[in-house]
Amino acid sequence: MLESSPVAIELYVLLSAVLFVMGTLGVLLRRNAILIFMSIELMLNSANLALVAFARQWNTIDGHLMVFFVITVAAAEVAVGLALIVAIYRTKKSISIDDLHKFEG
Amino acid sequence: MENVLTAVPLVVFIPLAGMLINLFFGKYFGEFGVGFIGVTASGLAFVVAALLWAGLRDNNFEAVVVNPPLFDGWISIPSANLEIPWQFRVDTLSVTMMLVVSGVGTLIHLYAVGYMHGDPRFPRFFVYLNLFLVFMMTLVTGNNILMMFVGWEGVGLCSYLLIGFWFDKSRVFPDGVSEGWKNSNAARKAMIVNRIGDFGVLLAIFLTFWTFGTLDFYKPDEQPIGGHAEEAEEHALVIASTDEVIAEEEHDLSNMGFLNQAQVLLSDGEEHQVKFGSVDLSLKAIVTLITLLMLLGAAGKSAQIPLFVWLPDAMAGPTPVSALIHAATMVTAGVYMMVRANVLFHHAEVSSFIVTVIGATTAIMAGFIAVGQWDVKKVLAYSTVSQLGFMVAAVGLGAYAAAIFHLVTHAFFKALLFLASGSIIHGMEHGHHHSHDSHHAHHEEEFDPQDMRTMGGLRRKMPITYWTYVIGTFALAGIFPFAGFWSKDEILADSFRVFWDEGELKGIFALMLLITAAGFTAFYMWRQVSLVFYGEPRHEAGEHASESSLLMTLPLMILAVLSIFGGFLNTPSDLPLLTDLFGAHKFTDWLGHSVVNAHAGEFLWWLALGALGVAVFAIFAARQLYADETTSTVRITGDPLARNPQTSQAFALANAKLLWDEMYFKYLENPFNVASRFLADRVDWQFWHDFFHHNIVYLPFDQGAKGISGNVDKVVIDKGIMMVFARGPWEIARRVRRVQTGFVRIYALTILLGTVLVMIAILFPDIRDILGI
Amino acid sequence: METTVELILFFIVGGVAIAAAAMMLMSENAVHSALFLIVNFACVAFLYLMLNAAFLAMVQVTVYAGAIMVLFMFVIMLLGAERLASDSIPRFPWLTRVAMGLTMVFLALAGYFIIESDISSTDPEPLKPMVQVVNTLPDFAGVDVYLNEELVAEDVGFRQTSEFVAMPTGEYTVAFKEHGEETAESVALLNAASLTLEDNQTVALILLPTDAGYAVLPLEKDLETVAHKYETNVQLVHAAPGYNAVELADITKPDLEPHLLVENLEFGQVSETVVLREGSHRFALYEAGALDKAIANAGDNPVKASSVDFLHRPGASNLKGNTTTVYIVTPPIQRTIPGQAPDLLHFTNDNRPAFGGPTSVGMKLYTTYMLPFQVIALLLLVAMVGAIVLTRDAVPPPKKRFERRLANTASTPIVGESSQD
Amino acid sequence: MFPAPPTFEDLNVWAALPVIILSLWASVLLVADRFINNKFYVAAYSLLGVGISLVIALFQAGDLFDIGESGTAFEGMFMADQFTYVVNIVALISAAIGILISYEYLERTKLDRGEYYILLMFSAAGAMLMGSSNNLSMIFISLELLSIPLYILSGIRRPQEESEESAMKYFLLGAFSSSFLVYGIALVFGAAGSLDLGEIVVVAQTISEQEATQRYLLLIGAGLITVGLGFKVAAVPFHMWTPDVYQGAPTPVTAYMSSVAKVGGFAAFLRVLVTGLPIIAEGGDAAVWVDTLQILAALTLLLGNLVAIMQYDLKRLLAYSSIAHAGYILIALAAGGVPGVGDSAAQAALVYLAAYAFTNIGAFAVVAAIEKDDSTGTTMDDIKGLAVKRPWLAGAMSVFMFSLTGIPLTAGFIGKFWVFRAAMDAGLEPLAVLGVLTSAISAFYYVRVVWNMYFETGDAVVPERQQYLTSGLVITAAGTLILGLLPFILENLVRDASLAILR
Repeated sequence: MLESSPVAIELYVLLSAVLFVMGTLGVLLRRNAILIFMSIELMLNSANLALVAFARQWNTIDGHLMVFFVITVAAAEVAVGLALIVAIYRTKKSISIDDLHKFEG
Repeated sequence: MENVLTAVPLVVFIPLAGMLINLFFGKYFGEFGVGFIGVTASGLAFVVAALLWAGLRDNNFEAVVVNPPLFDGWISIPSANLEIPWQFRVDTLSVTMMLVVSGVGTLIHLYAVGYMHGDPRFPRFFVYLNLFLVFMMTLVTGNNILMMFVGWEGVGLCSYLLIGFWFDKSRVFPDGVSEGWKNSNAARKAMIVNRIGDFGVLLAIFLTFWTFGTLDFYKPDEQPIGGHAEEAEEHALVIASTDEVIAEEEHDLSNMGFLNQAQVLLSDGEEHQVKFGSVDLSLKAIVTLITLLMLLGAAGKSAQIPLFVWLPDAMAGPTPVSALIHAATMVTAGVYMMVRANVLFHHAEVSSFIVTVIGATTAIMAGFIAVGQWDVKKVLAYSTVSQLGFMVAAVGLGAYAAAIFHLVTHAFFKALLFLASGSIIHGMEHGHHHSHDSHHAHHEEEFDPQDMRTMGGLRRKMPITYWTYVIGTFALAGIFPFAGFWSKDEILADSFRVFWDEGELKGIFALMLLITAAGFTAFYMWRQVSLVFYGEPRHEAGEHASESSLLMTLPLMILAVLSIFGGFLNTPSDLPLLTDLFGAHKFTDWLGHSVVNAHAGEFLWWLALGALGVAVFAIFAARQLYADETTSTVRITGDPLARNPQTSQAFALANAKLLWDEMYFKYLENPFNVASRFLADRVDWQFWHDFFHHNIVYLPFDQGAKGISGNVDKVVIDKGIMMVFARGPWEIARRVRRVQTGFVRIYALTILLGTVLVMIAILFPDIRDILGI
Repeated sequence: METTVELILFFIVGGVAIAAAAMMLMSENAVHSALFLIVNFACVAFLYLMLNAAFLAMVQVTVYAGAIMVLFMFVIMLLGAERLASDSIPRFPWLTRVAMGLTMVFLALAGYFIIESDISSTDPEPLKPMVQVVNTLPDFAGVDVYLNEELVAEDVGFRQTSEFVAMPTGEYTVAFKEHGEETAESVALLNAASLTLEDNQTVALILLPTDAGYAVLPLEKDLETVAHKYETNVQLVHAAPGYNAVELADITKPDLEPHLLVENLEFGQVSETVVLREGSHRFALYEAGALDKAIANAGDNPVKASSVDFLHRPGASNLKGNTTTVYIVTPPIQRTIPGQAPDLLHFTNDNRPAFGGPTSVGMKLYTTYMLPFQVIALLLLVAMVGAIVLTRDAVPPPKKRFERRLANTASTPIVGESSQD
Repeated sequence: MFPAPPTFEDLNVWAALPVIILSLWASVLLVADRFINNKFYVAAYSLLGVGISLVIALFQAGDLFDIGESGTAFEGMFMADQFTYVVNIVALISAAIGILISYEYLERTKLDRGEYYILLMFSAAGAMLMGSSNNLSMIFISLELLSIPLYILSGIRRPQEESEESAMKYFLLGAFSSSFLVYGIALVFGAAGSLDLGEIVVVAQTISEQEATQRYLLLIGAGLITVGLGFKVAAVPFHMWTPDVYQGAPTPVTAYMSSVAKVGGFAAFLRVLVTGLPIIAEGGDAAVWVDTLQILAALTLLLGNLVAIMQYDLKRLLAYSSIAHAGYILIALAAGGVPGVGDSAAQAALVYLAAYAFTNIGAFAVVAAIEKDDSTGTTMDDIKGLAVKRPWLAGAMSVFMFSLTGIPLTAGFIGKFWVFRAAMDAGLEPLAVLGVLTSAISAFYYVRVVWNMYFETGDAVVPERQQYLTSGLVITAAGTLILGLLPFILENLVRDASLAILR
């Protein structure tokens, strides 16, 4: 059977929290839509890290499956999102997120 | 759901809130806003009433008494051992009344938004209407007779204010009086006549307190003795418990409301003496006296002989007022009071007899007068008097459930008829203006939009009004299967039962009079339909009349549906199909939980058929008689009944309202007027109006605010309260809106902010305690 | 916490991951950002490895760092959007401060409570013991086996094995009866009546005849060992009463000397696990010492497997990788004939897949997580459609060129008349 | 050692028949679409597929014939219970009406692409799966299956800037919030050691009974899941995307999105919070998240209703109104955390969702009907005098507005009644009172719409009558009225819907 991990699981989860927060900051602070996107990928990735760490802790493989799905969903999102960015770039010649404010109030 | 019942104060406070908002800020809102607030207040009251209904159902129909938080010791005089809390009573009877008042009230509020469109005092009208709801709800929810009386007086005040609402109409009638004067005079008349009735109620209250030591109908933890709660036999035709059963049980009188005390004391078959100083009176006599005094009050409020004279005049008020106050709700307050006190009436045979006689006589008398009226609203007014007579007679006959049932159905179809008549008047006025605009030459004759002689042929112009009016007519005339058929039949069947089973003369007396009255009802209603809707227009106004707006016709349609199906609330038990569909005696069973002596009427098919036959015959006769009139385009000069020498006398008598007014003027009103003129220096409409509106409603608020501080008034009232009530939501909305910048990053920031808030809220429950959320 | 190599590694890799993320956030050039993100992903993949998630580590590198980031790069390059246009004015200068504040609050909350929640104090969930029944009793057509009156195997025929059953840990009494017998009296209580099951244990209960009657031989199997994919485990059990000690040899290559796997196994004993290469193998069962004797006899001559006297020699069996095969020496079917050679019975179990390996993930994927797997497939389909819808303009319906050309041909003008068109 | 692969019977595939048929149908149609030039047929076939699926869902819900057993399917991933069936029905009806009202709009705005209907069907499948998820991974994946097609559909009106912008906003914020959801799922997994809701609820109870430290993980996880799903249902303060997206997306998409995303989101909300994490409370009375949800509900009610007052554009007005309606369902959700009220709260939420779906799609369909080809003509001014020009359209709109207000005899009233009753049962009277008050406020702007149609005069030009859209309108209006007049239909449907595992 698996021995318990030599590195405390909390450390992994803390690391994932730090990465998650950095991703959040990226979404909030960057204006380039592609970069916002990458930041979201970073957030998802940090959640994955937490999932894997917990899966190790509980010795169940379900966490890994969840990670697998998250990666796949991320791939799907990327496909759609990048297509959207391309489409918007064609119309507006800009991918700055601050240029999108047609609606108000 | 039981805790829903504690929400009952809302039925009073929601309209109160609506009234206050409109009172202070109505002028800022415009018609839409004012109407919206008025309708909403009324509608929310209805929602609360509906919730109460559901709550009561979940609570096994057991009555609940609720103390509103701030008012428990409303009147408290320890030295006199007098403690009168403002308690709300939720039981099946009061909830029925609440539903009718708020339900029909909401529809009428809605209608009024359309009807009062363009009136310069639009906000004030809705203030009055909501105020009326406040008092009416106080009346029906009060758990003691004094609270009921507060509501009773309040609705009187509102009635007065609303009858005289158009006190300044300048139009002058051919007889030289202005319409405004007539309106304010009508208001005054209503006030004075009602005072007489109120005097009776006040005396009844004093007597009650003296005799029983309490004014509560029932104490909070008490259920009515007898009736459903005690023995629920499967749909027993007579549910009221026998006196012997009650007499055998042990009861502690000291902690009982006066109705239960009376029930216990009167059931045990012994003679009880009550000491009035040095005079001893038997309890029976006292109860008889109390009930007679109550009858006096009911005669005032519910327009019975001899105090009915104010009601036809009260039609001077705007039509929504006529529909709400003078047809559906306020005038039934007397019936409500008597049914509430059914225990007393049940044991007071003499009073019951007198009640029956007065009710039945009123029914036939008013029905007769209605035949001779030309004013479209007057006909309906007398019809209301007549129908109230039915209800009062039902009370006298011991058919309390039937009385309330007729009250409910009557509220539906009479409100419908009044609103429809309002629609007619509106249409006629519209047509008049139209024809006025096109031909400028019509100044020679004063046009009365309410005179049926000028109408005719409106069927094609106002189809919705027409159809709903016909439905209302059928319901009122008691045509199967409209609502009125069932409720009227129950009263008739009960009167027969009283005569046949119990051998009491009042039964056959009532039966005869009421059937005749029903015949009159069908006759004058179809006379009206013929004159108003059929044939050709007899005046240019009729030619140009047009259908009213949806705001007005929608309530008509809803009420029409209710008038068609309302009767199935209380389907008799032996009908093959209908009983299966709608159940038997549903309404009576429901009411039986609070009305001790409710019992379901038997369905006598021959009697029903007979009454139906009378109604159909009367309609047929009216149709024949007025068929000629309607084909002519010339304005009718006289009624066919008047032209026929055999009936001309009777018609003249009916047209002159049996000379009641003259008698009153001579013997009652004139002296009173003289006296009050003397007292008040100048008793004209201005005084009454100024005094009531200016001094009682407006000045206290205005002066109170000014009195605190001159500037606070401007700052607090105009800016502060305006901010809270009117500008507040706008202001909040405007600020919140500004956050909605359209920038994604701000949105994401909000999400993050929300996340942090959610986490704090979920991780630190103590913070929430500190904040008191 | 002990300072171990792994801990040091964790801090190094974690530090690099954070640094890469920070660089990604701060670099002005989108391409650089993407590259830093790849570094971050690689670090996370390394952490996955440390967490025994070998399969996910590979997926992370190939799908994430590989495919997805390549897609990003591709789009950045396609749009030429390494930098935002300089004329776009930065808005909301206050946003940075507010965002930093909020995220720090978030991090403080999450971090504090993650530490507070003390995850490592919870012991990893142990695996439940598994029980399997092997019937080597020729006397019965089928047996039902009970553990503490709970039926764990029903109608197990001679030479058959039952499925694994997960049991709670604890003390058990083993009993069995012939299948089809109704009454409880027929349940023959055995000598080896008691059995202790512990967590993570996998036990094969071998029902075997003894001189005195019947016995149960609990065989604890070590299915957890991560065998090499191409290796297979073999074990021998002596379950034939009245026979001498035996030995087992591999005689796959008949011309060579038999390869001795197990020697001198007495009745009731279980051999050590022997690791073999996967593939087709032939075994032979000898009386203990028979092979030594043969070698000694043969002297210098090479001993051919075919020439040694054996007790039993089953046909070739195909041993798959990552499995455990148990050979059981059982008495011959006709026990009455004395002196007859014992029989050899064998059954095979798959080894438990490694935690975090592709097999374990795949196994779950095709059983428990079948539905999400299907839905994910739909999702990818949707994404594909979406990418097409969002980038490709609607195609005009295909024109019927062929017909038109025909039509044109029919009306192909003769030279000179074309000016009319 | 490998477990035997599950058989057909083990998977209980028949229990999930409607959603399976729908997704298969959509997949096949995706291929067939390439060969169908007239997109009318694509629309018709999608409608057929939705219809077949709907019929099966109805049969399942009504127990008319026994397709599969109730309980779980797909190895515990899929809950096949009455709740699922009702969610299926609501989602499928929304999809059917969504297709009906889309066809002519797409045609006249030159958007008629077959993928539209296919994406719509996929997102309906996502909503259905959300209602039947019994596993956090299923919740996440079906949420994405619901969302991604909606992102695409919002942007389908390319290259119009509004449409693209709304798609981008929806997408970015959606992905942002779903990463919160994933992180929340990870933390819940960390505390409970399982993704299965049935197992989580057991662990959660043990944890809360023992006051174990893992409680904190569970709490943060629940909070983050609330964020992720709260975004989907447009709960304040996660609502900011709603007005922009609703206004920018093509109107039929908005109509469909407004109902199906809420149906799916709330179904998942109920599944996770009420089924999975019902008793993470200290005292053991109400769930800890009840207070949080109360705050969210109160905020949502206030903000949605207040800001809607100021709106001029109908689509934006309806967007704020849909935020407000999320608040009412959140009331039911909060009530669901009180022990003993879980089931009735779930039923109330279902009733509200059904009523809301009908009404809201209808209201948006009216907007779609009056919208011009250049996607203008959706302001308050454009409906002035509509009652004269198009009395039936105005009538239908009035019905929807009254239903959204919650006037008796309409479906909206029934929904509000159920929700407030659930709140009362749960002892959340302040919230119920707030609900009543705000619905009074809401009447202000709803009635203003009616007022504008009936009592104002205008000369706005309205597009031609549209046959299929009209049929969709007839269905929704009739549904709104029928559900209002015969509330027992819904009552019977949801009577057996139950969520609680432990109670």
